[in-house]
Amino acid sequence: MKKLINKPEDVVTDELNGIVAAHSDLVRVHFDPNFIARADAPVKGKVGVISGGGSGHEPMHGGFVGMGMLDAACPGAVFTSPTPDQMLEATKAVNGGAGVLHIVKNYTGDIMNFEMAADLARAEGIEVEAVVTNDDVAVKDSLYTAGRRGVGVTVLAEKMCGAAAEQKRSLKEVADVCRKVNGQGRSMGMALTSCTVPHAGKPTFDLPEDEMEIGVGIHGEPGRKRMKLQTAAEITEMLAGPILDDLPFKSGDSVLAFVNGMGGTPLIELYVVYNELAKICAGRGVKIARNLIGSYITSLEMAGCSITLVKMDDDLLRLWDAPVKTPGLRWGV
Amino acid sequence: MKKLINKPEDVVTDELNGIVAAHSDLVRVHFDPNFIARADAPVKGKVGVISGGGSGHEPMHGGFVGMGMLDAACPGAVFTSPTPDQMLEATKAVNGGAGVLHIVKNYTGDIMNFEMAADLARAEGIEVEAVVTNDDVAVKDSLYTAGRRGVGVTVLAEKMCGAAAEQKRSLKEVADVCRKVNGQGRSMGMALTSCTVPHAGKPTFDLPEDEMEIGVGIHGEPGRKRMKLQTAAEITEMLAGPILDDLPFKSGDSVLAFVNGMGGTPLIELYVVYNELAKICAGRGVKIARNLIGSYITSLEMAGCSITLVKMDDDLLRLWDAPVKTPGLRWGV
Amino acid sequence: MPISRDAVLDWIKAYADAIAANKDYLTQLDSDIGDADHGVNMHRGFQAALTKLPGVADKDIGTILKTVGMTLVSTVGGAGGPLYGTLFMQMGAATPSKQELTLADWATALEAGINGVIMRGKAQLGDKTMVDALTPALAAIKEATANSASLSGALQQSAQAAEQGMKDTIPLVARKGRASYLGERSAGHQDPGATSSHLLLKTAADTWAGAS
Amino acid sequence: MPISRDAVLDWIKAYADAIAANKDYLTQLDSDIGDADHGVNMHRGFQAALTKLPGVADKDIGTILKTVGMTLVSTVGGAGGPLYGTLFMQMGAATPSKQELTLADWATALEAGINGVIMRGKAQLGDKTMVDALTPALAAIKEATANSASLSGALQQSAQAAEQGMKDTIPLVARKGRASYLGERSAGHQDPGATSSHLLLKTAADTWAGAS
Ligand SMILES: Nc1ncnc2c1ncn2[C@@H]1O[C@H](COP(=O)(O)OP(=O)(O)O)[C@@H](O)[C@H]1O
Ligand SMILES: Nc1ncnc2c1ncn2[C@@H]1O[C@H](COP(=O)(O)OP(=O)(O)O)[C@@H](O)[C@H]1O
Ligand SMILES: [Mg+2]
Ligand SMILES: [Mg+2]
Ligand SMILES: [Mg+2]
Ligand SMILES: [Mg+2]
Repeated sequence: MKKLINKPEDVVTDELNGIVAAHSDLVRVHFDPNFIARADAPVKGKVGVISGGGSGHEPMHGGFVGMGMLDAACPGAVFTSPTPDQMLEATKAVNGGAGVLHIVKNYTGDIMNFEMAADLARAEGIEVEAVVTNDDVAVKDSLYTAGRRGVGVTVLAEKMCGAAAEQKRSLKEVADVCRKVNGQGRSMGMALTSCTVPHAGKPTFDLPEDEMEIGVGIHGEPGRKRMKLQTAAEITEMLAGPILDDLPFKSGDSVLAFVNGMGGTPLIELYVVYNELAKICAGRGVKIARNLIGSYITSLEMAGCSITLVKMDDDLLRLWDAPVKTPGLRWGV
Repeated sequence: MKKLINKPEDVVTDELNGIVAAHSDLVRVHFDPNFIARADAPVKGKVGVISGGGSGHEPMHGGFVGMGMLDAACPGAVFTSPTPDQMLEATKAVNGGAGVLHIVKNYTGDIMNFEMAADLARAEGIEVEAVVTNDDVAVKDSLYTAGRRGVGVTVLAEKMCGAAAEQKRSLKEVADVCRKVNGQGRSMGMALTSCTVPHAGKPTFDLPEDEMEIGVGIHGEPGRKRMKLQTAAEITEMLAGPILDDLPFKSGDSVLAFVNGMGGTPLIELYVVYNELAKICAGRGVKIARNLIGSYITSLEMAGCSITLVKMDDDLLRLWDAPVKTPGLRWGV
Repeated sequence: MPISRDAVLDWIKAYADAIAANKDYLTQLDSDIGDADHGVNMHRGFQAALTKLPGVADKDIGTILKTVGMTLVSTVGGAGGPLYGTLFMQMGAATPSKQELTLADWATALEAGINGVIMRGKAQLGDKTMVDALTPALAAIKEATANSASLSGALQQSAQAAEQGMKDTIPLVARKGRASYLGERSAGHQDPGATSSHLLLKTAADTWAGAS
Repeated sequence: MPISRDAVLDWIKAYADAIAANKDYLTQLDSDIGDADHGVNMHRGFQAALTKLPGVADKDIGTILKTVGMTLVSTVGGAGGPLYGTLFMQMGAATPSKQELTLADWATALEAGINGVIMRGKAQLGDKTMVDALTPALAAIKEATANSASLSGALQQSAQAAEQGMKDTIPLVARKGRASYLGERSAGHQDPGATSSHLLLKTAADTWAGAS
């Protein structure tokens, strides 16, 4: 295992201390239970927007705490959803009197832990709404299974919900933005290599030098199928095709296109993929109105990428363009 | 070789087309000879700031073209400095009448190609100054060798020179900012893994699972020495110690601290390193006034990191804080 | 001799040891069809629970079990935290003020715990989860009770049923939890949660072998 | 029979072929002590040069060599581009209007080219660069001329001297170019630029074996 870490059991604490050292102008880190909150939380009269999940996906979620995005984020152990007490304390810390939105990625653990936290927060008199993101088209959706995973859409929803909350929209309205982004967003990912969970010490799966996994999530879990390595054009088609067909995205639609690196993929490759994606969208008459290219929702050092498309309307475009000031995403200010 | 590419010979063109597709609001890409220029170049009366180098270091330099940073960047083939005609054409394209600064990393190839370009540009009546960055303390400096490599300082110099140029400072003044940043900046890097040059098809060097290279540059070249893998604390000390001693940075100094990922290193590890760096600086009484944490000057998919420290003064702090709007670095606007 | 409070404490300690010994094994199983953390997660939770035991060692069994459950909820995270947390909290709720457990008490506690797990996780038998080990274990205890088996005999049979249930998860295609994302590719692997649940019942049978 | 213009064209084509055949070898050498691109860079440049040859095939040798040099400058990049570009441009500048080259012409051209390389790159003999192959090759030609050797014999000797110079780079610690960053670790490896320079002179000797 090759990592820039001290001890596997200290990774998350060391990282959080790094955030304290680097970003005390923007955020405040609370330890035990662990959460990262805006330096100025709670913002009076504003809906608090929080999320959380296992660590290992940086900058998500902690890197998105700040003006115009999240009010707090709860990091769990690596790839392990955080515990209810983390979300409960974060919820209390960011409640400015207008209620708190929980953005929850659809994983059994995240759902259950966030549910317990919401119950506890409501018992303390805080209004809480939870919206679950489940945008991964690699997973067959069904009432009888755990359903689709929440992946790339989460980042985009956090941005747009954060902007809506800054506008002092109500809890229901901010939650509606989240539901809309999730409802109009689809993602799919692939891996060139596995990643290594620090505690496990060895790669979660082995992938021969000429093979790749299509349809992976963000936890180093194997994907839907393994196949021979292909060109960027073919890979992009394998990801974008199912995404475009699923919603479906139609000619004339205006989209936010997000090409995401898994943590070990350099930017040059993401631009190669974006180039293919732009061609595919153009071929279907889908207009890319905005884009985001970079490693924002990662799987430790996994090499690979994911694509997310969200169908945009004027309100969403304005929310996307609104100022944001976080360690991981910043513009307009 | 596992990469998201089509053909090795098409990587740079595909990437540039990706930039066209993604960032036409910010930049314009010229092909044959290849360069990326600000959409609004030339800016009348402003010094043009350009740089260039081999590809494979993204977002440097192309990702730093835009308001407040570079006016143009010339991408060569992967790890191969660009040719004089690229820099000549870029120089002409960004010359707003106040002259053009060439920021050149100290590599034999870059120096010679930029020199030829400067000669040609001057022959066409354009005032050109070239400043060479050479901040890598891993390389023993000497009059009789190629000298130190230009690495992390280059990114920071491009930002601060770009800001100085926006203020309409003269060519000499902008060049002075570059000389100051380079003179007060030092860097050192390390690798956990090699990278693979697309054309070569296999890793430039082999590194056993329990070893690392200390003192690497940004071209996948082996470093000064190979040793057993150590903890983040030990590695950070091995990089920061020589940097701090070299200038030397003294108690009371105010610095910009830059922890850079080599392309295959996830953000969580960079924060672990930053945490160690902050402790080391605090221990020496060196105050970190600003920081930059992320993968900004990379070696394809190499895993590893580099550290850069620049001693700051009030003018440099203002230049660092000034607005910048590029695909790779953005704030204040 | 029914199961004493000290025997309950011993069981929890023995289970913490069993988890420690099987940490890498459970994580390996979770690598194959999950995210490689089940052993690490359970270990973190039960090590935390161990530190809480001295504070409740003189309390009733219900309090002890609830304390373990709450500790798991606040230290494990993932799916395992709420599920094992709920299992223990509900077992505790079903054994208020108890200083010892008869076979019937234990069956009641286990049933309450399993119902809690099913309420929380909504898994059914055959979904390839810990429920596939727990449910047969409960059925075996009930059957043993109906057949007037001894306490230790009933525990033995429930452990065996859990083991069978655990092994029966191998060919299943997962419908709940992270393994479900793999679809057909989840078949051929033993579920990590069913494995840790089997260990729980096996440890009970071993620790309480002298009970009757 | 001196070296005709067509023989010069043949030499450039043969060298482009030699580079193509040795592309991976040169890149491998550059992996060991550089950045793994020397073969690829040279190949890109000489393939580009080939496309320029038809346009100058009826021009004098000086024009042909200058055209190759300018093409290398604008297509190779890296250290190799300006260095090999300068080598050819200076060789061209030293052979204006020539339709054929005598041994003396060739020695003059080579000397001008090498001086250009040294002016540009500031490397000295023993710095572990292409200069270590070129300089002995020129010395050998001069010596052969002094000894009234035949043209083909002189070319042969210069190729051999270049080969020896190339091999002699192996134990050297690099002081110029990318390999210098490695310090002592650069010793024990053959310099890629010296290798491509040896190929250049070997191709000349082979292509012009019939000249006298
Ligand atoms: N909905 C569910 N109901 C019951 N058990 C479940 C459910 N989802 C997952 N599990 C169990 O949890 C185990 C995984 O636990 P763990 O690895 O700790 O959590 P995570 O899946 O969040 O990483 C699975 O092996 C399975 O037995
Ligand atoms: N200053 C110099 N003078 C002469 N030759 C040099 C000099 N620097 C480098 N070289 C030659 O260039 C070769 C490397 O060329 P190449 O790999 O194409 O360029 P780069 O080093 O920019 O990647 C070296 O092997 C060496 O022979
Ligand atoms: Mg997990
Ligand atoms: Mg090179
Ligand atoms: Mg797991
Ligand atoms: Mg090279």
